[in-house]
Amino acid sequence: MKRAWVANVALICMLPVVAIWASMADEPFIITLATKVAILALAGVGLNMALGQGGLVSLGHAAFFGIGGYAMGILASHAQSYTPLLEWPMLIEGSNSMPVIWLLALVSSGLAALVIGALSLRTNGVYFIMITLAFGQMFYYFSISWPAYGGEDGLAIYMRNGFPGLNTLVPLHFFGLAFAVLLVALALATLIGRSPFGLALNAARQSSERVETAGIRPYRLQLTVFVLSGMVTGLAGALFADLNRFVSPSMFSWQTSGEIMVFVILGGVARLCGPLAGAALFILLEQLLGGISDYWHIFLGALLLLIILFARGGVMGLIAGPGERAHV
Amino acid sequence: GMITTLSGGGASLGIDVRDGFMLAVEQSGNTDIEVVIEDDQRKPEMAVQIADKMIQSEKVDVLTGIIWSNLAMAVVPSATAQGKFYLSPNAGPSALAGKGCHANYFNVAWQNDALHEAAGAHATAEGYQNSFILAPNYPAGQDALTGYKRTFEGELSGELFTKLGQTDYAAEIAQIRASDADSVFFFLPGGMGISFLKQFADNGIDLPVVGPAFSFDQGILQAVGDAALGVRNTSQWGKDLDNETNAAFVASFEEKYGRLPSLYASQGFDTANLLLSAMASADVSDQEAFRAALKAADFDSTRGDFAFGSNNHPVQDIYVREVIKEGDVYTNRTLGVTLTDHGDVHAADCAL
Amino acid sequence: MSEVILAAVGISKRFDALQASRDISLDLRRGEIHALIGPNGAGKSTLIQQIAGRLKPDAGRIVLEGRDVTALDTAERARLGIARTFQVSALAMEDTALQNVVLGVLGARGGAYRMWGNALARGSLRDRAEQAVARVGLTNMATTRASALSHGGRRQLEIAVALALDPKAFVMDEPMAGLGTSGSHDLTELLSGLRDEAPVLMVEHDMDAVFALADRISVLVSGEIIATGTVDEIRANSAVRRAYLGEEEGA
Amino acid sequence: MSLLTLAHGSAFYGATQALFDVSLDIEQGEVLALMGRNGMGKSTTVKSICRMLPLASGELRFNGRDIRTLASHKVARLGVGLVPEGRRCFRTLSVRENLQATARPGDWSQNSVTDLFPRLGERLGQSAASLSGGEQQMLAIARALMTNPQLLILDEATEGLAPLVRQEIWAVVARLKQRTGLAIIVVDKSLKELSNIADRAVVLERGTSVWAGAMNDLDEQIVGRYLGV
Amino acid sequence: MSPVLIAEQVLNGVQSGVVLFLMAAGLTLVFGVMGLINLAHGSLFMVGAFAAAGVASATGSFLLGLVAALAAAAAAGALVEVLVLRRLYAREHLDQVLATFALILIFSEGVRWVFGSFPLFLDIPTALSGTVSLPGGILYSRYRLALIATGLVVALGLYLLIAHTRIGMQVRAGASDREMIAALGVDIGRLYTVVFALGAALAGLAGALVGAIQSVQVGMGEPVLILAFVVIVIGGIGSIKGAFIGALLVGLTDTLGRLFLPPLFALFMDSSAAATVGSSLASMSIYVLMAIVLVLKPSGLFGART
Ligand SMILES: Nc1ncnc2c1ncn2[C@@H]1O[C@H](COP(=O)(O)OP(=O)(O)OP(=O)(O)O)[C@@H](O)[C@H]1O
Ligand SMILES: Nc1ncnc2c1ncn2[C@@H]1O[C@H](COP(=O)(O)OP(=O)(O)OP(=O)(O)O)[C@@H](O)[C@H]1O
Ligand SMILES: [Mg+2]
Ligand SMILES: [Mg+2]
Repeated sequence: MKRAWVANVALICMLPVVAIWASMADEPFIITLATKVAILALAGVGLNMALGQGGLVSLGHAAFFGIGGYAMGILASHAQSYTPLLEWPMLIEGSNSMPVIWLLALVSSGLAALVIGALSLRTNGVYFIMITLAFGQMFYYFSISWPAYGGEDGLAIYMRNGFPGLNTLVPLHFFGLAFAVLLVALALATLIGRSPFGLALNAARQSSERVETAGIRPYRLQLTVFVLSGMVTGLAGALFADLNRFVSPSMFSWQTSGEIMVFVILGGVARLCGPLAGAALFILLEQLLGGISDYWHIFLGALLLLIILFARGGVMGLIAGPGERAHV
Repeated sequence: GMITTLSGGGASLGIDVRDGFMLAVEQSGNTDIEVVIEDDQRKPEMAVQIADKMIQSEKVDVLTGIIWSNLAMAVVPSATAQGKFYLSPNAGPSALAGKGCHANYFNVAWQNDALHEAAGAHATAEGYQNSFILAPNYPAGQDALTGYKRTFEGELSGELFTKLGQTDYAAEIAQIRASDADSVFFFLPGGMGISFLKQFADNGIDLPVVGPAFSFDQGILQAVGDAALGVRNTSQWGKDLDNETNAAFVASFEEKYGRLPSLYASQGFDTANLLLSAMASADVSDQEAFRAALKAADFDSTRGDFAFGSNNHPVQDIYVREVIKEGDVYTNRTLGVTLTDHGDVHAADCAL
Repeated sequence: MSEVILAAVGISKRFDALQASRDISLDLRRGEIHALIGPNGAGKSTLIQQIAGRLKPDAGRIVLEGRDVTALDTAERARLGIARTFQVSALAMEDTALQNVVLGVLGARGGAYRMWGNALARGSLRDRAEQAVARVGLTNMATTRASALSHGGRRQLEIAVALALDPKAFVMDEPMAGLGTSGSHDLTELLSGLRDEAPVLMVEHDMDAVFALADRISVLVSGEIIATGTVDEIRANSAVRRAYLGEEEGA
Repeated sequence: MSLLTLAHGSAFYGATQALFDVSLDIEQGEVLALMGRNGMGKSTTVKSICRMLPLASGELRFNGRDIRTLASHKVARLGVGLVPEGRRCFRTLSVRENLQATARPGDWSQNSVTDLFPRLGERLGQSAASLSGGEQQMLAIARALMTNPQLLILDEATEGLAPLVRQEIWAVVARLKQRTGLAIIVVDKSLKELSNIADRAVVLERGTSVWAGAMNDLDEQIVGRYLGV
Repeated sequence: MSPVLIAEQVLNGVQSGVVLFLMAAGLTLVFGVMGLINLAHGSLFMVGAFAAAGVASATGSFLLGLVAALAAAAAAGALVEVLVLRRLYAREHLDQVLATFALILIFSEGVRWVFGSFPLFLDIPTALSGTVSLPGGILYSRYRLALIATGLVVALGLYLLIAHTRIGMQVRAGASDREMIAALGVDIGRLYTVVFALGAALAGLAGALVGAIQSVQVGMGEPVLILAFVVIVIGGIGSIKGAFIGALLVGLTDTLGRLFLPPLFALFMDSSAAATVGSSLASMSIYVLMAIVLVLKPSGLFGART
């Protein structure tokens, strides 16, 4: 346990250290990468709530990631063109303030998670995986063909949205923001993990009958965590869109879902910093292998396979020791 | 800096653009130019990230290479806003030609509508009265149909949007058969076009088909086979265009890479030559001068005459080609010009 | 006659061609252990499941302390005080014994949706759980994971979770299953003390345990109750002997 | 020569050792009782014999042939029929399919096992998951018989059965014993029944066989000491 | 809209359903029966198509191409099963998802490495090209009719194999308790390899058959894979019958949705907008279908579990 704790702290500290070093060395691109790691890790932390604690293997989290992204895209594009988002029943203006965007991202991805979860949780196991995947695809096709917000072309936002008191165009500022959000999410995940809710949820993953006969409905527990998880991933989507100053349907694609899941598993399921370790490793591999060969996906695939087959518990499992399935 | 698609679906286009581009660079013998190439995997996020990297870390001056409109939309506005030049070797979304045009953005290929407009014009010239038109349901597809309708003077007997990435067109073909159309226009890039043509040919419908060059490109034709023979398509380039530059290009490309060049290769080649011509007369660090040098378009294009319109998009001739078989290889023969010195309608919206 | 805590009234259930419960009425009274015995496939587990809420009866009612609970689901019934244990232990195997029991307390008291605070922090939640653990004699195994407990240990733990629910009635399906002679013996003692807490409805094939524990016995054959009575009455009942006990056990 | 010999067997679950030194052997036509309190390693011994768990050391022979490293299915095909602890019927299969899936030719057929357990005959089309506990137990026994084994292993085969059926099963075991050839290893908690039926017994204590001998020689003292009665 | 057109579209729906069935059947076998979630099933589809295209263009024989597709996909399947998947049966679905995701990466780039990035050519055999006229004046592609027939034969054969043979029973038994079936004398390892190869061969067959009327290119498998998932969810995992009915439902919903939705919207919108909106919704129709089935029957139409 102690070792896991040390590993977590070291991992969390590593990111800002890298970013600050890059800032001093005038390597803005490395800060961008660090920001990307933080944001993708956030998406993974979201998924990990459902996956690690709830045992809900969702292969459709791209839906929430994308919704978060479009929350940003839609609000900001309206702000950019000075057209109201809604005139009826009340006037809603676009916005390029991050807090407002985040709120919309949280609310809309939470609602989507509520609907998708309510339907998907009627099933379990493999069905659940496939259904969430299919719902994700549904959003994907919708976003491609719906012309209002750019369809397949996506939406480009020329200026990064603002955050009170920060200049988000400075890479380090934006990194700090993303990292702070990540920290909050990690704290939240820790809090939930040891709370009564976390205990009940973990029990529901292991035996839903047990939870039921203890007077608690597993369905509700799982729906609750699914919504939370969707919200966190949605928030990550909004940040990701801001990082790229661009959203497009590819955020909804099933490969995105797969990649978020890869972060989680690569890093170690149900481990606090699993998603962070996974995202960091993934980005690192992408940068390193991408330079070696056009066919670098083969190597990535092979590496993933090796990790799954021989390093159970992911990277954090290797670093922090097998240990407990950490109550995140 | 070149951002292009080298892996995954659609990699063939990126590879052709790259090969065409590098051929020109090599032939020029110019050593001042340093090309960094990265693979965007056809993912907009990836393209944005690479652009950031090229601009921030590698400090490139000029970006190019993007194949797809959606990736261009993701990269171009922010790159030009950061004072970089972008030369498009493919993809000309209307937003970047109209309101979103930028002094540092030059399109060396075409505005997206151009080939569709040419197809419409061709159909009109052939005297077709009733066209059945179809395209995937995404912005480029919607633009395609709009473009065709802009120049086609007959009636439409049907208008269909298919799913992006759709591979089975039996349902659409049945509708075409059931309609009273006398011609078919389609815009289905990549694998979609291959599927459509094969299935269309197998269905024994005897209607003339027109389409933009994308579905009849050198790389794709071999996969379509006989089904494509005789089909008319519109393009700003053809391998048999009669000019010196082109002949030299086709010969040297074939020699170097062992395959016939495609439309995309020609565009990559032209893009590089445009860049080289500008570098010859101005220094990149002098933005004004370099911009003017680019705008002059003082290079020998594989398509013959080439000039930039007010919105930095090409003003060029568009040809009609026909698919033929040369020995074992399927390729295109140019039949003639359908639109002369064609610009685009979006230029009117451009503030430049 | 003492007060009826839990009652099944006119329960019927059919699976396709098979009538698993035929108009079954049965009551469980304060302070008693009521054993339900009967041949394999008679419909005992089916009845238990209808009482606990896992299956819906085709006809009939389940009444808990005068309240009709037929329309409620398992979780609601559990909250109202029906504590069920399973034949094959259903526990959160990766969790410790104490965590399993805390779950029961949470169910009974509410608060399963509280997302802050430590579930295992000292306080009334934990005290209550520790009491239940102590009741079944698992105190020194409290921090052992359920997966590492022996078969008998898991049985005890199931009962501790049920105890933590502060139930009105226990409903147990074959609690002795899989326990060796000595294990059965220990559990018999534990169950015997349980009846003061709340009455126990128990399905069991271990006749030694049934005869040692039961205040009353009901015999279910082919979905019907053919007899209800004290141990002696049932032993002496020739129909029960023929259908279930055989001569030897009955004697 | 013994039909089956296990000598000085030891085995592990992951890193924890469950068997330390277990020896037993059984002749054709013999009934051997494997005894011991909960968790002493009876089922683990059974699993080792069926090669569901590797033996870390020791000797394992069937009909003189070394089967220590043989795959589980090959051991079964040599003639070892298992009724596992916890029944483990194939839940998604019907009763008939459970019987047929692994049947091998021999005296036992679907007809003869349903004669033995008429209730199974009535439930042939029903899925195993919906059978009552006792019915599943009958199915597990019938399924093992349908493989026509030379050695039948019954691990807690009477668990959860009604007294009458239990008696019936013991009667069946007695009948099987009389048929020449079939050897049976029985694990059960009912000492009384075992002493009626078994020829010999092996007693396990913490993963070690501590006593072996004729059933009749099993005295009060050993019973009290090792079986906790 | 003429009845002939509608009839023809129904045939089209059935035909695309049949192709989906070939995919879904392999998936559902592997899923329901072996308890393994295999995202790389689409890659086997692709392998089949490429093998068929490669061999057909080298030998000029479509039939040889089909044989090659079956063989290559089965071999790839068996290889993957032996090297990777058999270590994952006991693992959580999560590990399986990730491992097979990794396999997709390897397969896709591997095929691109071998065959290059350009689409390959595979044509309909001349004997089956062109159309036939069916009763009622319907002109229908001969090849597509042959597809329907192939699918029906495979469906029947599979159903019999799984539901009514001992092999089928053993495979299903293995799904519910792998260790136990081995202890009763069945070489479950080999059986699973065979089943997996069979599922792979079906996917390869589908790939080859479809490759003749579509483009054979890298990444062609994943869209079909996701549709096959939808089919399985609708039909119920592990049920060949469910896969069949589900596939037909999805095929028909998709085809007819594309046919009817745009004109439906044209009733109250202008035709261009109706075409856009209608086809947007049509592309989601099968997911809506899936959601409806789920609400009514969470374990699919023919699923065993609840
Ligand atoms: N879902 C179901 N579908 C069909 N039949 C069922 C179902 N559930 C149970 N049965 C049948 O109903 C009968 C009663 O089963 P039940 O499990 O209640 O028996 P039981 O009395 O508990 O037996 P045992 O003592 O052996 O556990 C059995 O014959 C069983 O096969
Ligand atoms: N899968 C397992 N993993 C780890 N330990 C195990 C496992 N199965 C059994 N054990 C341990 O091995 C020891 C022997 O168990 P085994 O099941 O062989 O006992 P048994 O004599 O059959 O007992 P019972 O009468 O309860 O069936 C026990 O301490 C048990 O906890
Ligand atoms: Mg029962
Ligand atoms: Mg045992």
